[in-house]
Amino acid sequence: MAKKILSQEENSVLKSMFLRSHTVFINFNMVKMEANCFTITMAPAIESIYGDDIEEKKEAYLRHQNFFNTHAVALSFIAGLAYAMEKEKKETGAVDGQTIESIKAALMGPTAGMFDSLFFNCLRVIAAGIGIGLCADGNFLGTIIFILLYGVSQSVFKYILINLGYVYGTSFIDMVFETGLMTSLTKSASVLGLIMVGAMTAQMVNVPLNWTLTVGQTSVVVNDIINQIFPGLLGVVLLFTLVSLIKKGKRPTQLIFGILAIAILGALIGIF
Amino acid sequence: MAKKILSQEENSVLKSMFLRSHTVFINFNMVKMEANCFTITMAPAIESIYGDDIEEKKEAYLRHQNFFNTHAVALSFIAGLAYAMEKEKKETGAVDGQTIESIKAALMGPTAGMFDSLFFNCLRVIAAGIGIGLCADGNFLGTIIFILLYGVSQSVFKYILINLGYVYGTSFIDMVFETGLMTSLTKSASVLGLIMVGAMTAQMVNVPLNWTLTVGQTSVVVNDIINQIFPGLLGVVLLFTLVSLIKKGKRPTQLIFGILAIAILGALIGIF
Amino acid sequence: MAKKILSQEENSVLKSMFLRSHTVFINFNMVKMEANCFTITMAPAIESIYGDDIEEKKEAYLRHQNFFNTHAVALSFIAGLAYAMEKEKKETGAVDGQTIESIKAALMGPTAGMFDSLFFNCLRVIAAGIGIGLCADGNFLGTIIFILLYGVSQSVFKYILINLGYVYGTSFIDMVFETGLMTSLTKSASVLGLIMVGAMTAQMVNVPLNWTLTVGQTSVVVNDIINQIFPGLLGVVLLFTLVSLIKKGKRPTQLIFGILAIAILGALIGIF
Amino acid sequence: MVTIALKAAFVYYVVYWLDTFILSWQCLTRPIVIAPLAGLVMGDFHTGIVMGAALESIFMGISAIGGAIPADATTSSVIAVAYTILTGASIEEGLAIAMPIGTAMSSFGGLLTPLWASLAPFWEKLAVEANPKKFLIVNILVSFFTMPFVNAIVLFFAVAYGVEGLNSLLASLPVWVMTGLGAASGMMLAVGFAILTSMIWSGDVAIFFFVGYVLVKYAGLGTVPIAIIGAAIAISLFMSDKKLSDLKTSLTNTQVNVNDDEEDFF
Amino acid sequence: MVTIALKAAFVYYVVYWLDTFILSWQCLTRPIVIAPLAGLVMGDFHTGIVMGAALESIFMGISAIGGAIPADATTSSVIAVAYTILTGASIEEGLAIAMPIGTAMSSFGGLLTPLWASLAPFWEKLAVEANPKKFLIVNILVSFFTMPFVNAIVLFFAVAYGVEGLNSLLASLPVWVMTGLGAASGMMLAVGFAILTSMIWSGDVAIFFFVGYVLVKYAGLGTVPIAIIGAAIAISLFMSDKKLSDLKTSLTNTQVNVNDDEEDFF
Amino acid sequence: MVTIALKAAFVYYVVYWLDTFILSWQCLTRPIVIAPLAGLVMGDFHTGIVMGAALESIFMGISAIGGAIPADATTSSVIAVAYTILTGASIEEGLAIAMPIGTAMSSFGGLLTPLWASLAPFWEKLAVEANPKKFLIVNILVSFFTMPFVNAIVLFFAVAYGVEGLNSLLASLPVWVMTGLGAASGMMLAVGFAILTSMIWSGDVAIFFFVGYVLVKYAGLGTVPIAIIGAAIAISLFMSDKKLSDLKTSLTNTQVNVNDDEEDFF
Ligand SMILES: OC[C@H]1O[C@H](O)[C@@H](O)[C@@H](O)[C@@H]1O
Ligand SMILES: OC[C@H]1O[C@H](O)[C@@H](O)[C@@H](O)[C@@H]1O
Ligand SMILES: OC[C@H]1O[C@H](O)[C@@H](O)[C@@H](O)[C@@H]1O
Repeated sequence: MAKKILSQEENSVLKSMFLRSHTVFINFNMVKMEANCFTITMAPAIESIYGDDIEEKKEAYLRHQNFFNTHAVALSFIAGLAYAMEKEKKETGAVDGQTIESIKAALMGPTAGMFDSLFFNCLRVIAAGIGIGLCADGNFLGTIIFILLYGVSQSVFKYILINLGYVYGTSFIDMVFETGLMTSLTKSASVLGLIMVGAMTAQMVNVPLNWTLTVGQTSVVVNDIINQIFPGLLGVVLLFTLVSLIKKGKRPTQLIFGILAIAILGALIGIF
Repeated sequence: MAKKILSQEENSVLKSMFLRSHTVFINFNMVKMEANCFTITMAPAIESIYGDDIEEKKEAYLRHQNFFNTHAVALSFIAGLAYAMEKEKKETGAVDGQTIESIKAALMGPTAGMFDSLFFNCLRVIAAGIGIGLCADGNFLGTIIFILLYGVSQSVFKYILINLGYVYGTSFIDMVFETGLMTSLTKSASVLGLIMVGAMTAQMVNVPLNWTLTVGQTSVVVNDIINQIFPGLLGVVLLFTLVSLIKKGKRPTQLIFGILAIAILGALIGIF
Repeated sequence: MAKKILSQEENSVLKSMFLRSHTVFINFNMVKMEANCFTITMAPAIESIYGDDIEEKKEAYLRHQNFFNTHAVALSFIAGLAYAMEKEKKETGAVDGQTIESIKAALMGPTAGMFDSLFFNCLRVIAAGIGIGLCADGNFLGTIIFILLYGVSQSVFKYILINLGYVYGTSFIDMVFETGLMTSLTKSASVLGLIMVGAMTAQMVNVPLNWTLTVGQTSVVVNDIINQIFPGLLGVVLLFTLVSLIKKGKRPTQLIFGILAIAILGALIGIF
Repeated sequence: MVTIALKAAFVYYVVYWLDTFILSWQCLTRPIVIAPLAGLVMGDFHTGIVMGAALESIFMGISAIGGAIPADATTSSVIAVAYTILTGASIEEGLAIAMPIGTAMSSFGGLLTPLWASLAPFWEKLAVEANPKKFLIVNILVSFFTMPFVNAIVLFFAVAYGVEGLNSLLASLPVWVMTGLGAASGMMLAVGFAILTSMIWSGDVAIFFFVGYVLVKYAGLGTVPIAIIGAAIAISLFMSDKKLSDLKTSLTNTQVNVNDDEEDFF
Repeated sequence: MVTIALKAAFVYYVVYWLDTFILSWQCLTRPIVIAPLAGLVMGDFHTGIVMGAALESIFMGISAIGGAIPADATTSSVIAVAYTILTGASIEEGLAIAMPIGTAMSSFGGLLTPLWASLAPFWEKLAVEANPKKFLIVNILVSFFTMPFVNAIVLFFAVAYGVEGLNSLLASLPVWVMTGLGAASGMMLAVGFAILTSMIWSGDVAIFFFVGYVLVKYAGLGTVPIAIIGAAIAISLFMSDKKLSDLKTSLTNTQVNVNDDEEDFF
Repeated sequence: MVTIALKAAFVYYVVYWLDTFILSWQCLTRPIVIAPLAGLVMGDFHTGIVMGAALESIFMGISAIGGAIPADATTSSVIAVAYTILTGASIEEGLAIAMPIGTAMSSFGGLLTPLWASLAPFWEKLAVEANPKKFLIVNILVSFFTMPFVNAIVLFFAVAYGVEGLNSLLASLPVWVMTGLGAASGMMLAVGFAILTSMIWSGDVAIFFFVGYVLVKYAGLGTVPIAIIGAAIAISLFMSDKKLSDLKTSLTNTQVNVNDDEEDFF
């Protein structure tokens, strides 16, 4: 996997992506989290790769509108990698959309954990520590040092990592393509992706049923019973209900408002 | 895996199996647990499938006399599945006895956990709650409602699940057979079966050695030492001793009385 | 895997190895632990197998100078096995050095656990219990009985196990060789070896960073932050730094004195 | 007294025995069903119903999962009702004796566990005869004389001669007999697993027995997660074999085609 | 009062909004940055700086990882500074109100969570238009009116009419609305995962979803060890496929050679 | 005093050194063996035997597994016996000093750990010379001057000039030297593992290093369950390769047959 020399176009795409990757929290929401930023970040790459092919572009944009969540700096790395994969997809057909999805899904959880502690819990605390010392004496330099140490250095890391993701990604994919094992890579990536989605579902999806069934003289906490069958069963059921609705062509809008309606209704009748 | 339309004979076998599957606890014992019920339940299937082939029938009866334990309702599902597998075994030779064993072994533990909490811990408590309210006022309707909600509905589920097990099982096995992968299925089923038998051995087999070796001024709790080497080692040793005795042709009778004798003798000399 | 009848040379090699295997703790150190004893124990085997082939001998001696640690009695078993593998390596080329390494690495941890509790925590305590009773009355027989029960019986087990390891190892390797799957065995052994080295690294390697970064009014325990990223990260980083230095041709001497220098310097400036 | 005791034993026996054959397990034998029926037979239906409600509440939480039953709800319900009707005691007094009796009865039941276990080989022999009608009938006949029968007798004496009798009966056995029987039951389970193991055992997958074992003993997992992990392993192995067989098929076909081509060629 | 409130809302709004576009996340919005700026705008730079140091210390430990924020450091910093400057209270008094306000603001922010979530389909639709310029612009425009906007308004009223106003506003909503909204947010996450799942799902590897699931729920592992175990599985599957494909290649080549030889032969 | 001290050092030295070569590890060096021998040499066999019993009881529970030794049973046994014989103190008094001395001696031993570790490269060089006789002899010669030798000297001074001497010796070292040496020992272990790793490392299976790692650090498993799980993985990989090689063999044979047939055909 030799280091690739980047063309001028690639360089300018990466630079634009780097700038855009700062919008991590633009219109952040609980459904897609950082998806908007990811779409915005990928736009230069998608435009450069797919040019006029409007159908493929639509697909690509849809792909990068999916749920995404990780630390701001890690996002740049994954975006660089996604650029490499999209390029491979177009040029050689070696990668397909599902592989890209799976790899993104697999990388979110672990990078979030690592980068959160590296930057948010470590670098930030150190930078704040230094800044606080100065500010407590009324010295505005404390603020400036904080911004330099924390904000600017995160930016620098974003820059380095978006390039790293692209370069590393390309050569990895080239290697796989040469050996003609793309389907296997897709399948393996799906396995890893599914494991991670399963893990994240277990950690994050939560159906907060708060329903005590009182019949006669006994009362049953329904959620306890359900969790005894399989912990978090309701979340799993919810997820697969949604999956089957999506496969039946339901739009996310409908799902979201459905959930909202059920939640508020449920709260009204007292089961949440 | 299309839904199969059942023949009249199949229907009547399933109905008879359903009725017989109620005897879950008939002559229940710690060695085979629900094996007698399973044999009784399988009898119509075995008779219908193997007809006059007395040797195969004997084998089949022996197979379904093995240790079996799960919740009463889950038993019906597994019996339906076993019917499908026995049929396949006879008609196409696609399934063999070991596969049937492995699949049964693999399904016991998890179904017990799920159905116990579903029916025994949940439905029963709800039914009792309603019944108690009425009975407390001296109203016998409480008892009747309890029987309907708990007993009758369990019966209904048994009926549904025995059919489901048969239909689902047949089409699954057909699919495997067409692709000529029966040996692989057997091996995979054995792997799952062995994992579950290992897990159940760890959970249930217990050699309650209670022997403190006092020599000179020190005393050693022998069981603690043994469990330090490998937790539950004695249980594993016991199991594999039994396995090797079985392979040497020893009859279960001998094993059971042997264990009984050792246990009582051990208790007499104070090591249990 | 039929039992092999050992030739006279094999017998005399095994006997000499048995005697030498008593030196478990000769020049024991934290870097290689029992490596010296292992080298000494393997010497008769290596000499008998490789005869005049000085290059192969050097390789073999280097191989058995690697980190080694397990219980004294288990060491004999592994040495017997290693003899069998070295022989196979020379005679049929079926085994390579990496396989031998992997299998040794895989066996250390589990055998240490089992034999420590069997001999050190159990047999020793029993022997001491009996001995103490007699010695307390001023009877020197207590000491003699202790030596017989503990020391001599460990020697006897060493003798039995070194032979067992050789015979069992030979027949296992023969089987694999007949099926022509040696590369697969090597790879599988590497997998197991790596899992165990990873596990032992996690358990034993420890970079005791004790560095509290105090900036302004806040202080950060650096090690806590690092372990939040990945528990024991420093140990892993240290290990792979060393691996890459070894691959670059650095000698162990340099590594060890480097570590010593860093540790003392670190302690001086207060980060350990 | 003896009449009431007889009636109590009778209603217990019939209901428990029936429970083995109709509806589903542990339905008719629950206090809320059997206590009213006992009351009916002994002549005080109302007391039976009301006590059934209370007894069900008491025994509701005592679960009987996995084969171990900490207290016998059925016998103690019948005894409690009989005691109340017999002595004219208050319902509360009747309830008070239910739990200690239940515990005694269940430890007495535990005593007999090895006895039923020792029948296992008999059943196996019978099954192998491949005579399902006989197997069913003998099962039914034997079921007349097992647990419900023994319990009914004990119950009769308990009601007729008091709870002390029961306790002293248990106490008269040497301790080591009870200990030995208790030890036997945990070990007898191994027979069933051993038969199972010997059927599905094969050298190359044997290690998986221990995988299941250590996931319970060291990682502390239960059967549900182990089944899922095990299924993933089994499916992966199956899929890998499937790929191999697909490859084989495709290569064999190619070869045939090669030959076909050659034949065409000539 | 209203002027200060306006200024406070303004500085909050501008800084929070900027934070979305430059440097990196949660830098400008940290108390140590925003408090001095708020002080500057409201005419007491020194107080702003000193309070920034103290507020940063208070909020440093409150982490905002994984999408949940227990207390809103940014709004409360601005309010605390405004309050101190406005009322001439001591810095200590100003700090005292920071945390309760932060908690109130963050629970108010939580209220709106489902609102932003409900925009998700809108964004998706917009993205699929494949008009990146439009997507970016609309995002920027909408970002004018989301979190920072709403918070700025609340902040304005909080400063202008006091903290009681804020509390009573929250209290005026029926409890079930807040409960429902809270419940919705945990469930809405499932939509994103469902889309993801439906894209990478396939029957033969489906079980691995549950492997990941049980490793979290039963074995209590986090995403890092699960990713490592998952990677080992994925790599093993990949390598096994690679071996298969190597074999295929080698066999096909052999066959070709066989044919070649034969052709030579003729 | 000095004579007794010399005798004590001598008996300690001989027995400890012998323990490296005969019987098996930690047999002759146990209190129950060495204390009687020390007593014998110092002229009071009976005291030695009786103290041996007591010292063995004291040190029995202190295990020395995995390379770490919390208290040195051997030196303290000899010192305790010498002290008792020397001062005519009661056995109880003799025993009282055993444990503090043992701890001091073992922390002194810890000090030297890096010294022995620094010999590792020397041993490796020597081993590679492929001269086993020389390797053995140098090992034996060096073993004269390592642990037992150093300990014997310390022991001599401890008996001759009291325990305080030992303590003040330890106290005279700067703290950072001891800390640094302590830190080094945990890190030096990595050298052995690194050599091992570099020998069995290969890119496609590298991830399994981390599987073992996380099973310890996150799942909290020990080496036994990990070895079982690892064995299952290794066996599965091996079996899958075996199937592949079987397939290859069978296909190659078929091909040969095909060719054979064709040859027959012509
Ligand atoms: O945990 C990953 C990521 O989750 C959310 O997006 C936010 O809480 C970020 O601060 C965090 O970095
Ligand atoms: O746990 C499965 C199963 O085990 C035993 O057979 C009984 O305790 C049943 O009640 C239970 O359903
Ligand atoms: O734990 C294995 C092994 O480790 C070290 O080598 C020593 O502590 C031995 O006593 C022990 O048997």
